[in-house]
Amino acid sequence: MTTIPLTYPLTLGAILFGLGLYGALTQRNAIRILMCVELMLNAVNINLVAFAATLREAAAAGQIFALFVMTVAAAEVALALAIILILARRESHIDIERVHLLRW
Amino acid sequence: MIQLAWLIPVLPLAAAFFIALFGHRTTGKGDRVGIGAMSIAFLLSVGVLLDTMGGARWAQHLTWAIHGDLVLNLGFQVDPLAAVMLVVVTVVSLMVHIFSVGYMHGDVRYKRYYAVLSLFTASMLGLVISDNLLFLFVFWELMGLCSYLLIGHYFEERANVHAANKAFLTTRVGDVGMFVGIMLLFAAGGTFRFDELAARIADGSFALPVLAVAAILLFIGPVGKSAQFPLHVWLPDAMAGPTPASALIHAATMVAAGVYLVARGYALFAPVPQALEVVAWVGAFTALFAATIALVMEDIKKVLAYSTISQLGFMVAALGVGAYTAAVFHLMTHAFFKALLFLASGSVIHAVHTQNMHQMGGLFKKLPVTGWVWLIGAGALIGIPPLSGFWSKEEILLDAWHHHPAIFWTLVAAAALTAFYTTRATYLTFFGTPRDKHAYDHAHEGGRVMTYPLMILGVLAAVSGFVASPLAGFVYFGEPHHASFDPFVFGVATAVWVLGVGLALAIYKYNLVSRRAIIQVFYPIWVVLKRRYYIDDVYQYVFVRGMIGLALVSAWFDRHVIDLIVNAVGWIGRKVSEYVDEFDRGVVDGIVNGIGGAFVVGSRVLRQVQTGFVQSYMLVLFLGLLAGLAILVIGG
Amino acid sequence: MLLSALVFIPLLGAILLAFFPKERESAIRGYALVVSLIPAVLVYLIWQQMDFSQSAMQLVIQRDWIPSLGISYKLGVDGISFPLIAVSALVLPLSILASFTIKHRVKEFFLWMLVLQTAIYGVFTALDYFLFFIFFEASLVPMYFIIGIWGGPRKEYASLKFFIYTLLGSAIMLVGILALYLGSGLRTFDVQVLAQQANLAPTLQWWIFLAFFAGFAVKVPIFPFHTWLPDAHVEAPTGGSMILAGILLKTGTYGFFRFMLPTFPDAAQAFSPVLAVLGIVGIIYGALAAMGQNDLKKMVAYSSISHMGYVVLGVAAMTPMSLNGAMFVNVSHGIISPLLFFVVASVIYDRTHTRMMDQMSGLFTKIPVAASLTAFAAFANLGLPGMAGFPGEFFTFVGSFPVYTTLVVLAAALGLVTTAGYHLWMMQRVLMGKPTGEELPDISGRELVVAAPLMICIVLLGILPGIALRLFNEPIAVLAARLGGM
Amino acid sequence: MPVDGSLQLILPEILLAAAGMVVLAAGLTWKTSRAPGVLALLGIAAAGAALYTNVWGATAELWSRTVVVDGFANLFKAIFLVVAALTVLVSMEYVQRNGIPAGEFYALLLLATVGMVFMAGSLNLLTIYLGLECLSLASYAMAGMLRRNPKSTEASLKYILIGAISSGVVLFGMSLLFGAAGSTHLTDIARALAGSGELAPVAVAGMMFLIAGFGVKMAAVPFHMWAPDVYHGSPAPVAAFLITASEAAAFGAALRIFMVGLPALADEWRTVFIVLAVISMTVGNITAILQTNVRRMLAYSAVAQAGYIMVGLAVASDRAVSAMLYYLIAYAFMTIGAFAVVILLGRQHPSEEINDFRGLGQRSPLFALALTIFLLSLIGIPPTAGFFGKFYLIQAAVGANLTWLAVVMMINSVISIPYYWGVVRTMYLRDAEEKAPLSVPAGVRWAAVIGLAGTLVLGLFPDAVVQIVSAVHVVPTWLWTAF
Repeated sequence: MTTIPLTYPLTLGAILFGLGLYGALTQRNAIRILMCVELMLNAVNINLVAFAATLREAAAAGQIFALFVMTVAAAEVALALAIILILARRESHIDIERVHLLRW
Repeated sequence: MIQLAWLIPVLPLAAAFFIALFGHRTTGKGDRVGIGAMSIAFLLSVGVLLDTMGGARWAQHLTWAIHGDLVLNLGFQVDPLAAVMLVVVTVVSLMVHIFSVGYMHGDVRYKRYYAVLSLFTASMLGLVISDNLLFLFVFWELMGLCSYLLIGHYFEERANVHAANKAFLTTRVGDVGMFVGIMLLFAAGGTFRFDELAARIADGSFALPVLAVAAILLFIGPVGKSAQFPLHVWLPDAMAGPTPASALIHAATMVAAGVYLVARGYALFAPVPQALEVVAWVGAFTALFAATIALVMEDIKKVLAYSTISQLGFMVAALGVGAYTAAVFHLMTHAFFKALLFLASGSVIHAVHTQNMHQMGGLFKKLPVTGWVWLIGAGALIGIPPLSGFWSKEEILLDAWHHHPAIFWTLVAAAALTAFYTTRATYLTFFGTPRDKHAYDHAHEGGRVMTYPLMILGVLAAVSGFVASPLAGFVYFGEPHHASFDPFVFGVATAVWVLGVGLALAIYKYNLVSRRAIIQVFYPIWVVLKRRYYIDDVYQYVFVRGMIGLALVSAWFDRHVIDLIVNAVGWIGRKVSEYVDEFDRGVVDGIVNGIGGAFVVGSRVLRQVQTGFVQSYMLVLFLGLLAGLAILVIGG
Repeated sequence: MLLSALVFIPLLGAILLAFFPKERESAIRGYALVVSLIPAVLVYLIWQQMDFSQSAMQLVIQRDWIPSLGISYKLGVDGISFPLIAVSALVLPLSILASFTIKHRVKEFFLWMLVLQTAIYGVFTALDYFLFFIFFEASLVPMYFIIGIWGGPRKEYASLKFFIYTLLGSAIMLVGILALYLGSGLRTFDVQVLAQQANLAPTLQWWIFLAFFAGFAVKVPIFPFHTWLPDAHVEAPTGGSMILAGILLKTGTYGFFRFMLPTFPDAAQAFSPVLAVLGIVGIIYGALAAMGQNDLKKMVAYSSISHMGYVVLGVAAMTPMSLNGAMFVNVSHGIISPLLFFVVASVIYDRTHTRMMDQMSGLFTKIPVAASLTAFAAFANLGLPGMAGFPGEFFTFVGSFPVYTTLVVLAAALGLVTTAGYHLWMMQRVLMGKPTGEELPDISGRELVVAAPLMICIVLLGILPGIALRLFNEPIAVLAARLGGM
Repeated sequence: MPVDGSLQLILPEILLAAAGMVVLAAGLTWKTSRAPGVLALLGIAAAGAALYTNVWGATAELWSRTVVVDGFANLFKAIFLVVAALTVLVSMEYVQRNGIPAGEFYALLLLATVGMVFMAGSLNLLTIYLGLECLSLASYAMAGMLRRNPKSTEASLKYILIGAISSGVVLFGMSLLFGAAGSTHLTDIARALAGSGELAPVAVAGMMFLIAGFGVKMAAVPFHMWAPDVYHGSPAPVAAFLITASEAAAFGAALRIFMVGLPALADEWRTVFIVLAVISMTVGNITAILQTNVRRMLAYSAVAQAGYIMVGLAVASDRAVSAMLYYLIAYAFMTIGAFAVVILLGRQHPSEEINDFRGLGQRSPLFALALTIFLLSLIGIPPTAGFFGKFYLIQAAVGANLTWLAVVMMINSVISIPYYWGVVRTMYLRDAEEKAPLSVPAGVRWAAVIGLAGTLVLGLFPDAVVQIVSAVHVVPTWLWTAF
């Protein structure tokens, strides 16, 4: 089966990473920012898997790495949602722009 | 006896400390202690003089300081010059001590007066017997301090304090010149001691041009201390001090110290004709200049002050023309008769409680002793034979005539003026009709304690002239040199003082020239002298252009230019220091606070960057990352 | 062993003082005085054991402290440091005695004073750069508190300025020390070893010299770095300004003699013209600024800058006589300025409650003994012969005359006259003139006890400078030889 | 000589994790009592004992080279345990007073410590990442513990968002490195990069991402923006823990990655770290000058201190690493001690403004003196540990002829005087209204005493610690022969 050149997945990863970054910087809703951050993590997964594919002997390390990243990302989302929940319950909004008590 | 020479300065020094610390407990607040110490010192110095005449010499050295391998052993020594000076200083100081008991009676700071008087004499005696420039400089400045304290004795009035400061600062300017001279001598000669310096110069290892500069610099000290032109401005103001103190300071000791220094260090001046030329001309010019101003002074002490400056000019001129013995001789005689005149004026002031001669007159009858004594002193000052002044001035004129005719004629002119103003002062004070009835009635002779010193000094002033020939053989530089009698010089000298006295008497006693004309002629000068500062427009009557014109110009010049410079220096100094202070606070401190301020401003700016919005943090994070990537990856 | 005792007894005293109850103030004062007198006894013992005819370091104690970096606990004393230690042993107890008038937070004050004493003795005896640096900086903290808590109206500004100024200088010096330590490759901080064996490249030697210069110039203080001194002196309490003027300035000049000249002879010689100019500027600028002051204490502070200018000039000329002169001015200024500060701050200020000269006059009639004490101190300060000030100035000028003739003449002409000027002007405004205001109590016994020893030393050193010269002549001669006396 | 399957070598980590679980369970029953705290302390003590008895001198690489045990790792373990213990001491009373669920708090603390230990004790990017995440997640949670206080929630929200992004960046970097070198093990990466001669741009980009990611954790400028808000908002003991422990862990991991993994790119990352160090010092110090809140001031000071520590990383010589380790130890004692006194004051003045310290010199002289010594140490004035640490660091910098960096560092410590000393000035120079001395809970007192002892001992008799620290090597010894 023909192997596609390495640069395709890498560029896809880079694009996804850029999109995630753009989303995280512009969104006002905390949950949407969280989703964009997860997008960035998945972009990294694509990179890892892409590299793993090219390496014969060390492929396993890359794939295991990707798996770990997914589990950690899940834990991270759970914790982030818990914190956003506290914010929402108290402030009845999750707009990141209005969260700037701590400054200067 | 000569081994005890070091005791002479130590006795008054000990007395000074004793009076200062325990004076108020002793009877008479310490004056007895002072007089006692001075009389012992006097006896000792007479003994030392006799030993020295017998050929004895004394020298004692101690290692004062060691610098690396250079060991400075400095010390004291007694030689003929020192022995003579010891006697002169102790005599005059003793007389002043005794006189002051009467004059200063009831003064609020009696104890301090005696303490400073003893300290003053101690430092003069110390100066006389020290054998090196360093110790001489030490005692020189100590005397400056004592003169400051004595002049500023009545320091309630601001004028007196100002006079004291002026005295100290003007002499200090002179001292700085001398200090640089000493440094130059030490740098070139490697030692402070006179004998070693003389040896160095004798064996030619001392570069003459350097010696010339050093000698002239050294001479600036005496110019300040002996009130020569242009640093003479402090002496007239120093009259603010008590009269006996002025007698001691401005007749016998302090002012003589300058002449003594030139005499002591004559080995430095002798091989350098240019230095001698400068010394001679400064002396001669001062003699004439001061004499002119003395003509128009109406305060008796101011007259004596300017007369002192003039007589010192004589001595310095004498040294300038090489008349070493004559200068020392005149110094001795001047010490006696000028101290006498000052004390006499003190007794007069004590009697009539004013210093203005125009308010005196006819006091001869009321103060017979003072009168007669004053006449002896005045005669000596004018140089009427056989009084001492004649012999010493004669010697100076003789040497001047042989070596330096131009100086001779200047000194002769000065002698004429001296005769004029002395006679004027004598007449205005003691003869003619008393102008102030009230003061005249109350005038009375001082107690025995004031009259006895006057009489002793009177005798000394009269007799000391005859010491000329033995002195010539005793105190000399190089080989003894006795000026031969010269009829021409004798003729000129006598003619000159006769002219001076005659003219003065003509104007004052027999008023050939009407007083009103004199007053009218004098009026513009009289106004100037009264206020004693700048004259708006200068004009003079043809009649008296010769003498009065000269006086006018010098009085104006003296008050207006020199004093202005001295005051200006003080004023500029103060203004500069205020600017320096502003500069220090403003600029230098400003920079420091500025830097501090810059950080605070930076802090305020950087703080604003911390907006509190998470997304701005993320943006900055990525911008940092991108910058790093850009530099590394692209920059390679 | 003697030196360790000398250095650490005040610290032990301070720790014990911490346990005193705050209320028993007189006990605290007495205790502090006794503790500060112990070093004076120790100094006497040191003096007996020392042999001043040879210039080597004596009574040396050396213990390993941080061997891995070559840092050792090394103390020693020689002709150069002994006079300064003696002056400290004299001035410190007197400054404590002079501080008996402190009323609030007494315990803390004397605590900090004792800690300061340890730092001072440490600075003068330390022979290891690291140990020296620790004592050098440790002396700042107590001084900060002494000025900061018990100072005058602008105390906070003055104390912080003093603190930061000196710390900046010493921070740069620390980098210099490290550059020396690494540049020499000798792997030791021992002062003497580095001085003899560290043959550094001239450029490196030049840079390290500059770093050291930064550190010590602030402390001396030398002209551009001096602006902290007037503020710190004016705001410090009496005891504080006595120590600041009498001793802390000397740590700066001591640095030149102990560290900079022996270790960097070539850089010192290359730098000496600049140093001489800075010295001269210090003398004249200090005098002029002092004349422009209306505040008595600030005037004395500027006069300290002027006197330190002499030391800098003496060091710059590097002839045996000028170095001796500089060292002598160190000692004489160390005695005269505490006396002057004591007189100005506690004798006059406690009575007239003002430091402005134009608000005082006629003190001679009101408080004659105190006024004559002020006059004595003023005349000593302007360098009147017969008092300690004169020999120092005289030898410095005569010593540096052949080397920097025009500069010395300029300094002599302007410096001496202006110095005399502002002292006389001060006396004219403060002591002379008509007495104004109400009756004032004359000098008290305690104040006399503080002034008397200083006055005796001033006159003694003035008449016989040989006493002090004998102490440091030998090491200075060796130093001058090493610098190849210009 | 990899030793497989020996649990004995990672006993400390196991004990710590177990203690975490036990404490969590205990927290369910004794909600507000001190029991969980005491249990946590016991757990740490046990781990410490285990570390000392059977792990201290050993060197081994376990579990197919994912975990390494060597001098460097053990030293960091010791530091983390000490800091964790001190944090527990400091927070015992704080947790009770603020109604924080004790069990969960101490459990998170222990788990965070486990995370840190793995970060420093591994040569494999994967383990380092896992340790990093474990530490971060635990600290996000801890930061938000004061549920009722809006600041704490805001702090934790900001922390988790920035943390997530930073882990994203770290991962991206690691993936690029993995791509360039073909393995996640640092030694293999080093061998791969060394062999390839010309520097693959991918590796350099990966390195930069890693620097950015760890930069966030080290709170180095420009990645530091989160630090002030988080340290200010989160509970005081958590802030103390984050400043000391988590930054130390970040530096430990960074040392491993850059010195072991990327020696080939040494010039690149050293210049980047030099730049970061200088900016961090300067920006941290300057912004701190005008702070009025003591916690925020300490936060900016942490940024500046991170700058000083980074100088060690920038010089990257053996002496620089030992200087850095020494400074980390000293820094831990100083900061924890300072926070102890801040917490003490926080009991009476919750707003923790600097001028709440007014007159502390009078009210409780001992603690005021302690805080003065901590601040002296932070500035770097002898005879404190901070001074010797900075002295050691400068010596390393001057040794690698980066003298200008040493001068910048000294000037920065002088710039830091106004704000550190401002606290001392308020304590001593300003008088307080109420005169009552502070009531001092046992835990805080012990933490302050230990902190004080640490600061003074490390300052006056540093030789013992200098020995230990210089014996430690970042690159494990048995690998030297490897390439």
